[in-house]
Amino acid sequence: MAGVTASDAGTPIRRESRLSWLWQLLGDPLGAFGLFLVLVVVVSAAFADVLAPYDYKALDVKARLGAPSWDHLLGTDNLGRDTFSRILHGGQIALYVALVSIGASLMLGLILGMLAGYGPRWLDNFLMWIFDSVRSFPVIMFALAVITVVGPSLETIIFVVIATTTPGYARIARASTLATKNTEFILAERSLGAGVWRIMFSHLVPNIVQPLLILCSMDIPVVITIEAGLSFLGLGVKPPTPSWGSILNDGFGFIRNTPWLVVAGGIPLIVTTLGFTFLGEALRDVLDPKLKKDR
Amino acid sequence: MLLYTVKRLGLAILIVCLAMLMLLSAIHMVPGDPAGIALGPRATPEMREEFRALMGLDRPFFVQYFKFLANVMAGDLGVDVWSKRPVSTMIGEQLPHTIALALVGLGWAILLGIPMGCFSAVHRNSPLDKLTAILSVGCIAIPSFIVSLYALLLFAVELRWFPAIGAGEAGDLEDQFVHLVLPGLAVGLGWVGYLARFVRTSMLEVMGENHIRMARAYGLPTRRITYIYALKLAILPTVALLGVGVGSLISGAVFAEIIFARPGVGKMVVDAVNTRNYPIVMGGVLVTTMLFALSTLISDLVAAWLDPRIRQSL
Amino acid sequence: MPELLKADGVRVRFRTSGLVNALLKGIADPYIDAVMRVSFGLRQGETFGLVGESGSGKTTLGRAIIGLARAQEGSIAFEGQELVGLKDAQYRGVRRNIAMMFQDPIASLSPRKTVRNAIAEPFRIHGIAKDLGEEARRLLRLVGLHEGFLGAYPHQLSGGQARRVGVARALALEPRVIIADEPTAGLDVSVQGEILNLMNRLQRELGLSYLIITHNLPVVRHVSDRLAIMYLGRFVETGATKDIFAKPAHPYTLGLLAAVPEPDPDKRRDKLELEGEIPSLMNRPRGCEFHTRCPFAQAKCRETAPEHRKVAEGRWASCHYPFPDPADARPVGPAAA
Amino acid sequence: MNANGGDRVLEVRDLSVSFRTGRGVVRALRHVDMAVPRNKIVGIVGESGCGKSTLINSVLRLLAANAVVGDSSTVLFRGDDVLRMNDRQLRAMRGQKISMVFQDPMTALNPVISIGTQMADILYRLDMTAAGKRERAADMLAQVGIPDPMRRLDDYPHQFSGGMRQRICIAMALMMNPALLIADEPTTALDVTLEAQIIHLMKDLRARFECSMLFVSHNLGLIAELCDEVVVMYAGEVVEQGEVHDLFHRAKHPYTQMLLECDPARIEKASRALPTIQGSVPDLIDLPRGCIFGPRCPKRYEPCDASPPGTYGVNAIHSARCFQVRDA
Repeated sequence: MAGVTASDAGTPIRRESRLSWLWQLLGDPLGAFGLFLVLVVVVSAAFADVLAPYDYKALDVKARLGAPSWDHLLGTDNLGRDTFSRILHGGQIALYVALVSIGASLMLGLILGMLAGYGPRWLDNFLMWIFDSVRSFPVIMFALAVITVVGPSLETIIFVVIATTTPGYARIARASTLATKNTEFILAERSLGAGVWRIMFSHLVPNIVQPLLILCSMDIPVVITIEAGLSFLGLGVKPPTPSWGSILNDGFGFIRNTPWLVVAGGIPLIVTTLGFTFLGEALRDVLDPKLKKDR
Repeated sequence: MLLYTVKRLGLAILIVCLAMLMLLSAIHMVPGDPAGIALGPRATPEMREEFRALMGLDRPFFVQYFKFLANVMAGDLGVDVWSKRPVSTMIGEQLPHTIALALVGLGWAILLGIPMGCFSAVHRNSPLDKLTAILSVGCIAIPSFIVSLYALLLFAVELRWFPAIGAGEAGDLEDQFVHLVLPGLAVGLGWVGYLARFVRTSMLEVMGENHIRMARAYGLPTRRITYIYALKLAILPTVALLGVGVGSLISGAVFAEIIFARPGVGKMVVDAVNTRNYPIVMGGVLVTTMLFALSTLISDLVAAWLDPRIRQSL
Repeated sequence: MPELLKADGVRVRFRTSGLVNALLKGIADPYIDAVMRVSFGLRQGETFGLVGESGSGKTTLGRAIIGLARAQEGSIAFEGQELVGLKDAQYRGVRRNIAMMFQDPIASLSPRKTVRNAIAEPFRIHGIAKDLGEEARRLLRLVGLHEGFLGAYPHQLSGGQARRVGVARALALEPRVIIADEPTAGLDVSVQGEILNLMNRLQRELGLSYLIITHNLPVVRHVSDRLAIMYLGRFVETGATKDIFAKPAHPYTLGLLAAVPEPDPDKRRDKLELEGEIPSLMNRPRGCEFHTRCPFAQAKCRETAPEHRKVAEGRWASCHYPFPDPADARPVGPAAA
Repeated sequence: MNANGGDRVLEVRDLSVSFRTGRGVVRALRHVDMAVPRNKIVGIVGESGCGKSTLINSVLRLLAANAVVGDSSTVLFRGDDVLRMNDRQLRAMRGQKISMVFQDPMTALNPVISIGTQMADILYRLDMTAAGKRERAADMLAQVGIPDPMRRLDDYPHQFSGGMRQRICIAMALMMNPALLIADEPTTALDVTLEAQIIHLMKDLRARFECSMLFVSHNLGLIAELCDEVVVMYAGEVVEQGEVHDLFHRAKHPYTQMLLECDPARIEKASRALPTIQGSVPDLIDLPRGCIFGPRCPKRYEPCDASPPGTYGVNAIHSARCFQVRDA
């Protein structure tokens, strides 16, 4: 048939590399620095058993409250345990809590948020009411109330974190769902006869999950802070399991005479939270097209 | 505006009611004797009996709930399990310290954060903007209790610029204020960074809008464009955010009160958790939650009032 | 000729505010009528144009036909099968026969799916097992795009290319009717012609019927056989395209045609036909809803609403005083020149 | 004062603008020459990507940060080069001597500042009392057909409809009695009956305010309706310009001819086979060697592929960038 090939049909297609975002990330000094810190933390936690010079439980009363030295890089605590070894193992706890609870919050928040955004109006109102109520507790206060009832433990912390962070994810998922569900491509899908589940999982999720993933990377330091904070109050993981918070708690009592315990206990927290936050900020700048132009 | 106020107020009340329901049902959700759970293993059978009567645990749950609601409304939060003092009185003694701490923290955040954000947005991509970005992201990232601990270590223990512990002499406002500077900064630092980032982003967003281009095309002075045309719009989400800030400041206050050995609701609640004093925990959590709800309500209403699009809708 | 698609007294209402809001504001009726009891028929192989300004309800009517908006009253029948009141699952079969093209060519493609997946999507939805790659290539050829586009993402396409992909996807299930919402929106004049020619060729080859929703009068004059002019959710005039352009019966049609500027500097207008703005759907005028802007309005127009009645062979208008005869109507638009 | 400064409000000479992007340098405007004579309305017409917006942004110096303006380019506004003005001079020019009406009236007004304040702010340079400024603003609103203007000054933009907002924008543009008004597709976002009203208003105001206008549109009908002179742009170049009747009836450049042919509003008889322009707009990063329109031109012959054509005069007020005009 004559004239089948259209005039504007021949424009070459621009192809973009799928990994271009990674290069952009590494090109951002702060992003690269954040990634480096995160890698340091993750590797040291993963290989804590190999890297730790001492058993983190081993008591050595003679060497208690020792200053940093070649034997004990970061000194020892009031029971003579090696602080460096305890910090390495503390990293495992911190990352474990962060991964488990954020993974669960992400899934739960995504599902509840999509239900609120795509479902009937009453369900939306009801879910939003619950989210707002949970969010109206200051996090630490909520944690304290729960701990009073069920007692301090790792599981309690994970529960508290899931309960307090899920509404954040759900709200973002809901907002993106609301913004997406009346776009033309979703209407086009519906006009083709696609069912609710197909629209939700094949078309909504890929388009709304990105801001949630960015939020995840921003939330990891927040969760690690909550865990360490509760352990600092003596309401987190039970001794002798090391946590960065409990190391700080141990050191707090001796802050006037042997401050290095507090200093050493704080460093891994600062490194981790800075690393994840820088990485998260850089990721958001790279991935969020709305903010891209502002760079 | 009236319609909006009524709706927003109704929502705030509903939220607080639901929060109370969650709090009360917490001790019922865990299997076992609620009194035993609330008071811990150290409690004697008499004490448990007394606690049950006190909380009305023998009555049906919803009766308890509405009784509880009624009591709260009348200002009755129950009594301390151990000392038998009314919880409301105890909180009344501690609350001003916590509020003062949160306000000083918020003050730091507003005083430093908003100008920092504006500056960054105006001088976008300059070296100083990048420096502010690193500083503010750093402020957000570092946990407030680490800031408290290091601040205590540096300024109070090593440099001795500020007093280390306590709230200062009662009645001596200057002394009390001096005692607030360090904890206030520790509590507010994260929010300094957060506000700076937030203001920068919303300013940049507004600066990219069409009406700002139009104001430029009309040759209005840059200052007027930035501080009236752009800021008036960019400040709206910031104002709404400030209320949410109070919640996280209260959380931060818990640590600051313990680290700087200050009186306050946070310290009281943590002590109560350790002694399994459930009425105090519940009262403390409830009051801070209400405080949080109130602050978000106020900031939402102020933001709405500043926005003619909402203000003029009835 | 029998009508393939027949709408009769279709009414679509939307809730404007929540129940609580309505109560607080004291609104008795928190609904608006986006489409107000309209009737028309679409014949096999025909192109029917729905023309109106924004808020006229033309898009809502199109969406009601394909089941994206719910018609509260009236009937929409496809080959005798009633569509109003069908559940979503029951609608699936209908959607193989009626396809829709949306206004924004790029935004109506899922941003994270390639052209190949976008075109294969209808087959997947309806569980039609075919060689999807081969089908996608065939459909692309049909709309004049080469195979290199299969792996492209929507944001890599130009408006015209994305519009072609939209046409290919609409054609996938071999529908009988295509509803095209502003098929030339956002396209340059030179590309616009190509898309219209493509749609025209496909209509001839495949025997399609089109329902074209547009505000573009110069375009609709060339492509549609019959027209309905919409105002505030109602049909104010219906009839054959060439007749309407030659001698509008309704004052609104006249005003609409006169508002289109003519690309000839010798034919400048010195008079304005229509003043004022379209009233809000929340606040419909009494009587004839056009009387607030009608230069010919009389006492009766402010009191009673006119019916959509036959004014000539094949012509209907909602006006108490329609322009009676070709001789009386002033010539407007290029068609009459 | 410049020799031509007397009768030309705006004169663009050899304007070239490029944008540095990740993919390469986009040569958005190349050697553009055009002028707006005093008390005339000049229309710029072209399809998307032809450089209309870049041209007006250059005139107002509102270009994005990655833009590079050619060394030999000048934009003379009443004899002064806009491209070489400092910030103070620019601000003195914008709004006072040149003003602008934007495409989308829904986003062009600040939503949290009242109309009256926004209008009075434009008069900040004048030594007037606040009440005087308000009165002037109300007077302008009345001129553009806003009923009850004094009372409406305290209203906010969301309280006006789209058509009303565009009227307000026009009123703002005329507040300082500018020498040049730039209108960037001012009716694209409006319905056809409102479009007709706004065009009618602009004609009306033109008779009352002595003001030159640069009117940008992709709609040939509006250009024919309103303009005295027309500039046709294609892919960053001015391909043809001339007096409006001359250009519409005796177009010389093949692109202009085809553009006019394509317009469905100009095709007298209803037709299902509409004319089109073969091929597509060239990539502005990688330009063809010869004439920019060459690859799509049905009348192409040898000279077209070798080098880009210059601008050749058809008559005193009509010129085209085409070898056929030279060879004619």
